[in-house]
Amino acid sequence: MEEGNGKLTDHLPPLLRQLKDPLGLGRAAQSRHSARLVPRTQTADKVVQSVCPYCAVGCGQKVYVQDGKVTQIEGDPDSPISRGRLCPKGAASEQYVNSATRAKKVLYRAPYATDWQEIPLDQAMEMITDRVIATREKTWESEDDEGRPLNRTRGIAWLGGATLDSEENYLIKKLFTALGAVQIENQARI
Amino acid sequence: MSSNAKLLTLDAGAWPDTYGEMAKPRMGFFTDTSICIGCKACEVACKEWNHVPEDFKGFTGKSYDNTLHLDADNWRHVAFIEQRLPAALDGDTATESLVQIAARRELEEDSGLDTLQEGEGLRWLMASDVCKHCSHAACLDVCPTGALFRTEYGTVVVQADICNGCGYCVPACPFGVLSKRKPDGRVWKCTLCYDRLRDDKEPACAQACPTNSIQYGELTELHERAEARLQEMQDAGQTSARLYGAHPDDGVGGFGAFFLLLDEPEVYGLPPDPVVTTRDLPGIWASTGAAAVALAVGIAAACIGGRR
Amino acid sequence: MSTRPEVPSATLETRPRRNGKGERAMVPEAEPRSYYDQPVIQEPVWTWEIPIYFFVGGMAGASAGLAYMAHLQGNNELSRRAWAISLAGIHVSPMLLISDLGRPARFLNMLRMFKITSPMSVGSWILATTGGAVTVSAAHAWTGVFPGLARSGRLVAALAGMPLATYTGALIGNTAVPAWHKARHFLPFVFAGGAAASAGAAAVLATPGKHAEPARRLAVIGAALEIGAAQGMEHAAGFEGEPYKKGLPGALSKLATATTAAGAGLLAKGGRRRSDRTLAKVGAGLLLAGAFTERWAIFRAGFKSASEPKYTVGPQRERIRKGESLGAARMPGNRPG
Amino acid sequence: MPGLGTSFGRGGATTFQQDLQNSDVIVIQGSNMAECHPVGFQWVMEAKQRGAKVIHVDPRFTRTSAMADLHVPIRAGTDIAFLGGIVNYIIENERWFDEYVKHYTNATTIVDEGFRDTEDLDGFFSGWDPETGQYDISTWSYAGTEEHTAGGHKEQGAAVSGEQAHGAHGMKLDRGRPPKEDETMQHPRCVFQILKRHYSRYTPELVEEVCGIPKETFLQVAETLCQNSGRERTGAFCYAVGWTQHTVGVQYIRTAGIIQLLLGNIGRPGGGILALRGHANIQGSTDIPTLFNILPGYLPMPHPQAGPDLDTWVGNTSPRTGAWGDMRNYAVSLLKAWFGDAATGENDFCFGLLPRIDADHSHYAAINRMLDGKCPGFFVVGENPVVGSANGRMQRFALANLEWLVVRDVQLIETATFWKDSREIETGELKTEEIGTEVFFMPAASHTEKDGSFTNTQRLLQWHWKAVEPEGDARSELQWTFDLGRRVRRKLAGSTEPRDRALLNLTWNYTTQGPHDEPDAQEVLQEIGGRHADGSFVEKYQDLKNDGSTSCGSWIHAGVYKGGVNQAARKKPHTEQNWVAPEWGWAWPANRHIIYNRASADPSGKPWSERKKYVWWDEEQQKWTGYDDPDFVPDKPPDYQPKKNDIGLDALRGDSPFIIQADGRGWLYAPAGLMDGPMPTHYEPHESPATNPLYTQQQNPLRQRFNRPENPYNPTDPEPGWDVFPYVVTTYRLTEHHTAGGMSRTVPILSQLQPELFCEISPELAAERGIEHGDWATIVTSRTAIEARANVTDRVKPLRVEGRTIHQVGLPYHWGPGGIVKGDTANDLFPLVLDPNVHIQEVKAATCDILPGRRPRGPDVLRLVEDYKRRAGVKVVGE
Repeated sequence: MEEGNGKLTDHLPPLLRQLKDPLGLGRAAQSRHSARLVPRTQTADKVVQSVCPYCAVGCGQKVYVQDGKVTQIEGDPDSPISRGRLCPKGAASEQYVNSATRAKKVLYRAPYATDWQEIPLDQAMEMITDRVIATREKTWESEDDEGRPLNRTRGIAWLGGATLDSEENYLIKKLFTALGAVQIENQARI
Repeated sequence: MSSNAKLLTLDAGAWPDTYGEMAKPRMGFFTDTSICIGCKACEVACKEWNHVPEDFKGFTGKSYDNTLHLDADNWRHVAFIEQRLPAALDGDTATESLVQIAARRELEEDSGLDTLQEGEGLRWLMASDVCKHCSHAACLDVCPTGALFRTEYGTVVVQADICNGCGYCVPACPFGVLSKRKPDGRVWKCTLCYDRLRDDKEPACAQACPTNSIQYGELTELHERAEARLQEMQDAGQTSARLYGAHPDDGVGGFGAFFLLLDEPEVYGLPPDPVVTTRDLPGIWASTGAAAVALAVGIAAACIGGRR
Repeated sequence: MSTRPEVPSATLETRPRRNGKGERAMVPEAEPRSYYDQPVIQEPVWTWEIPIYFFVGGMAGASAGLAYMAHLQGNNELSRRAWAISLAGIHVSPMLLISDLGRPARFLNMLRMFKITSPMSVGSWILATTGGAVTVSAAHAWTGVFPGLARSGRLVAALAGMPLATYTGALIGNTAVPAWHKARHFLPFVFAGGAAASAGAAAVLATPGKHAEPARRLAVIGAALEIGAAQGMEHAAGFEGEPYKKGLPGALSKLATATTAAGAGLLAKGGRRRSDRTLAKVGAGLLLAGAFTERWAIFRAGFKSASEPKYTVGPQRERIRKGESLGAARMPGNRPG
Repeated sequence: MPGLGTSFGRGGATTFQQDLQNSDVIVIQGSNMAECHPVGFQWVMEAKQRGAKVIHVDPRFTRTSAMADLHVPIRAGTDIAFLGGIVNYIIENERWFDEYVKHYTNATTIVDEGFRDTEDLDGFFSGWDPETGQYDISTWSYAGTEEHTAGGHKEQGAAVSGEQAHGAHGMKLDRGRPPKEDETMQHPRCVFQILKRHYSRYTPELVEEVCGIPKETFLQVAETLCQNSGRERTGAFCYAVGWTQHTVGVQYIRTAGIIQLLLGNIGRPGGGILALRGHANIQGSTDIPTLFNILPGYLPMPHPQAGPDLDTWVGNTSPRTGAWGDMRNYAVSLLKAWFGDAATGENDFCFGLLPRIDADHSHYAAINRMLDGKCPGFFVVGENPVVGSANGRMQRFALANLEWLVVRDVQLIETATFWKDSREIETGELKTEEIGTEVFFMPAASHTEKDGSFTNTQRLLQWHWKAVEPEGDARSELQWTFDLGRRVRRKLAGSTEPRDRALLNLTWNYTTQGPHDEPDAQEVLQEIGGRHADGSFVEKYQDLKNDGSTSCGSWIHAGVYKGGVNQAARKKPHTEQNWVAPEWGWAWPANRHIIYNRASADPSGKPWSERKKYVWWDEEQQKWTGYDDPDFVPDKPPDYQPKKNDIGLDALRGDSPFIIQADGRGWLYAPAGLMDGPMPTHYEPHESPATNPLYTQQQNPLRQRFNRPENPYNPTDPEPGWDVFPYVVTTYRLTEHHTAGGMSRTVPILSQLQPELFCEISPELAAERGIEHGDWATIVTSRTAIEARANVTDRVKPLRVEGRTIHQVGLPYHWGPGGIVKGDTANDLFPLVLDPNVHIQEVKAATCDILPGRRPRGPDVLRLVEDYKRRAGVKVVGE
């Protein structure tokens, strides 16, 4: 395309270019912007290979990034499973990650409160940590009525979605098992 | 009408002639509706890539179609048609005996081409519609500003930096593809992902299509593929299949984006015999000129007549 | 499996129309098939400015011609007034057109190219030309400035004025709107007639009677042409012409014909005798109203025609059935599909 | 899924999506594949264009049916009758793959003489204990194996699940062979004959009566399956939650397993059973579970009855033979990964520190404890139970009864906002000012904002790289969990409490990176993949030791980091490798794409046919070879015979493809591992408009019920009042939305495509109830009433069942009070009643009534439901 842009004729007004395109249906009508058009995927800062977060087909995705923002997500033609194709949900991934309604701040609702309040992330983590420790202590079961060890609490339940990474599930199972919290469940059942 | 023919060839001349060595092979779509699963990935991928705004129509009750028609905010549209079928699935074979039909069904199933639920006499047609990128495009012809033009790929594109929203292309299109976007004021339609083509990338809809119902490529090659597919289905006894827009002798000189349909075009909301309105333009200009002369004569008569 | 139970009409929505039944009827259907009755083509997006422009622009064009002829005949009273009317119309027109644009600031793009395939492009150049020429001519007629320019200006204005009055017929005739496209050969004549009638009528209203004779005759001639062409059009448009006869557009067009006829009648008998002059002015008013209403009727008929799939599909399917066209869908062996 | 686990050994799809292109027939049942897995469906279309027949068995005519050669409308909840009919057809017409069945399945095994079938006991197997409502399964065992075939199983009650009961617990077999066999399959107590008797009444006529499927249509399906199986041809089954979400869900899958074993379709190209998971990492979150009853790699969670120490536990929960024979290696390696140096041979590798389970601790059990005020704290992470779980009203009451709730998600979902926008606020049952629950909402990172791996529906781990940093307070679960762990450990540092020992011994020092102190996800994957003492990475699970010299977070993932390479992150284009594409990601186990693939060769190791060759024995090289990694000991010859006292894989013969099973065979009959029977039996759904024509026992006797006021059940035929709820209601998903909607109702483009909740009903039902297409309809159960737009369509057909017409109502369940497009929640209609093996709720078949018009507002809706309950005489225990 580029060498084309250099052409003198491209800089003439369309009316004059019509000398070579009498009906003015083709190149004479092309605007300068159109002549220089390139896809944003070509000008992206980087592209990373990813996997669709929706169903478990596991379609390959290519995520294009410009100025620290995701600008396009499309199918990865290299994937042997999806061969570059995506369903409507996968194709909407960019809107999903850039959603205007996406939550960005920690919210806290006090008991009996009628509305949210924003609190700092660190404070929230501290509060949660305290509640985990207190609830665990309060509801600990060291052994069953036959005196056999239980080492557990049923005062804390955990329910996870199946869109978490395996590495995340691993740390969660590891931590909560060590905490003695046995009521660990996920979407796989539901 | 030789003058029309001349006009049309000139029209076609916009591509490749005006691009000289910069001309590319003519690119297009072949949409094989017999393998469309109606997932609407094409609609979404298109909106994502081209930043086409949402367009809420609510629950329309028209099968699974909540988009209804192509327009400025919907450049791909998937039609859904639920049909109860008589024993014979198309009119011209309506005289078949049940035995003949059963035999044909067997043939179809073995060939793996069957997409019909004869057992229940029910079929659910799905088809992804798009701008046809006509060989003789009325929108392109009537655009006064040159916002619409034929690209080096032979496709028809609206240039947003030129369009002034005069709206002439809207009623000119025999398929009702273009419309004005409010409050933007300009008209919009499928560009066949003009920018992606510049980087040898498939248009967004074609790349997304899970079953490859939307096929992108050089038009000549797509035509061969489509003919083969049609023959395949014909041999398999699936006689309702037909190609739509694959013939250069139709009213718009053939489509750059053509289809394989399983019923008459109007069932999908498509015109059965679309004609580029400018095919009749020479005649129209003649009448216009004649009318102008008539007006002049009338004025002259009115004035000169007074002398007597 | 071939017979279907009777189902409530509610279910019909879930499958496309076919005499309300799913089966393929064996006889050609009265109602063409469609996709849930969705229109096939888009309704035009033009708003109220456009029919007004058709009227004003036509009047301006015809007035330029009238002014030129009157000038040649030394009827300066009439000529000067006709130039003024033309001037007014020729300057209102672009305002109307610009206000209809989606991006008014870009109105100059109308002259970015010259496209013979686009009546609107051609029309824009005609309007621009006429505009300039009429301005010069009118200015000279009233103030006597630049006589040299005006000499050629008058001719140009008169020549460009004629197509200015008729190209709008080509403009809408050159669309996929069935009612308009089918009427393409008549529309320019209807508009020419309307232009003549309104130009004449306007001049009659503006000009002292003894000088207004040519205008009066022009108005009558125009009215005759307008009515005749409109009748011919409605006849020739056949099925696609239905919207001209039915509904609001139909009513408007009948009203237009009546008004125009009445106006023409009054003008025809009015005139020479001083006492008839008021009648003549009433007639002129009626003619203006009629010419405007006719434009409006034709404009609305186009919308109606676009909004119903039967007007688009019916005639096309008929062409195929009659073997006049193969259509765009082909079964193997190039059989129409 | 235990349905797969107990039949073949592993709880994962036996094949991979691309392999569907090799199928000669594909039966899609309990799945709407084209709509819910459109991109995977391309492989069905590939097969179709190669001439394969595609059959879709589903209550509704869906976008999948539109592409199928044959759509078979079925009454929701009757799949076992249909599939059992196919089993019967295969046996009656002698269509089974004899050589495959004799060598590769347990058809020849002779079963304990104490065993009695449901055919003998009117709907019960032997061992039924009405007191406990459980089976004592000792009589189900192979004849001649020790009494407690199932280890501690019989006391474990509802706690045991298929995964936990992996393989036959403690089954002691010498040379991996059952003590008593009959090669001729004629012995009356051999599995084959038992199977034959069990299904003899599942005739085409019965199928027609129960499922509403015309005899001819059924025979067409059965015959098509048989025609397309054998040496030259193969067929595949695809299923999803349309099979699992029933009170007999596991047994649905078992029945398909039996069919595929009889037809010789497991372990072969174009064959198999493909479980279609609905979420990016469902498979992964079962393999490396966030589930109460298993540890990574399907190791069972310790149970008091399973023994106090490591060895007793291993002895009680694993066989000596087959891959599970080495369970101690896997367990010790896991404990080393978790407790590092603190885990030593002396202290039993900290086994004693692990918490014990002794009941059902699943989500629904926990919900009940919340309602009883016994569970004050709840974490909900990337999940929206008030929309996605059965009986949403009960879910919301539970949340309102918590002390604290932590919700992590990318959007402010209904589970986080229940205290102000739930329907119970509208009805006045809950008042915001009276809800004491403290709620923390924490924004989460999306898949583009973190490194990590998803395990897709075919056991394939695929790595996704971080593209951008999460904004604001948004964090990945990896970062959040690590941070929470650090904080808790800091606060408890120095504690001498025994209960804190596990926590303080935990290896919890991952290197962090980036602005948010993100742990390195690859480092976690390395821990999962396994290391030798010297820190080098293990190659395969056979490398794992039981002396603490290896550590491995999940034995089935052993080798995922072999050679120091992140195998899951391999992205070699498919165009540059063979069709199996072994260099794209990494499939557990050992990057095998079709598992049990030794069965793709005949007993002597030769391919069954040229057309279906996949893995075979190479005489020259004396090793197994082929297109895929052999799921077998690489150099074990086909004629290998184990020696006495061999254990583990050595104890299995050279013609035993199912190497996870104690006997190396595919299980037509499951002597252990399932709560509700060794063979699938047709039971009606918990709520049904039809009676069970086979047995007096109407429903699965072990189905898990929750009798409490919040969870009333509709009467079921033949109980009086059942006809107040005369219609079948079933839920499903649409292509345009995702599960509970958190990831789709918040996306404008998707919301536009399917903006409103609708119900799909037949024209006949619409006429019967006076409902107009496009208008509103109200669906009522004894739980609640919801409103939906009526989508009246021929795609839903009335069925003739037991001489009556049965209407079905279809409901997509994506909507809730939040998001861009809002609507009532379909799951609110359904009761809590679960499959006993996996505690999955039955939301694919219940009963309802449907009325024209919108539902009443506010408290009036309660009155409507009360009126229905009164008319139906709904009894609620505990009220």
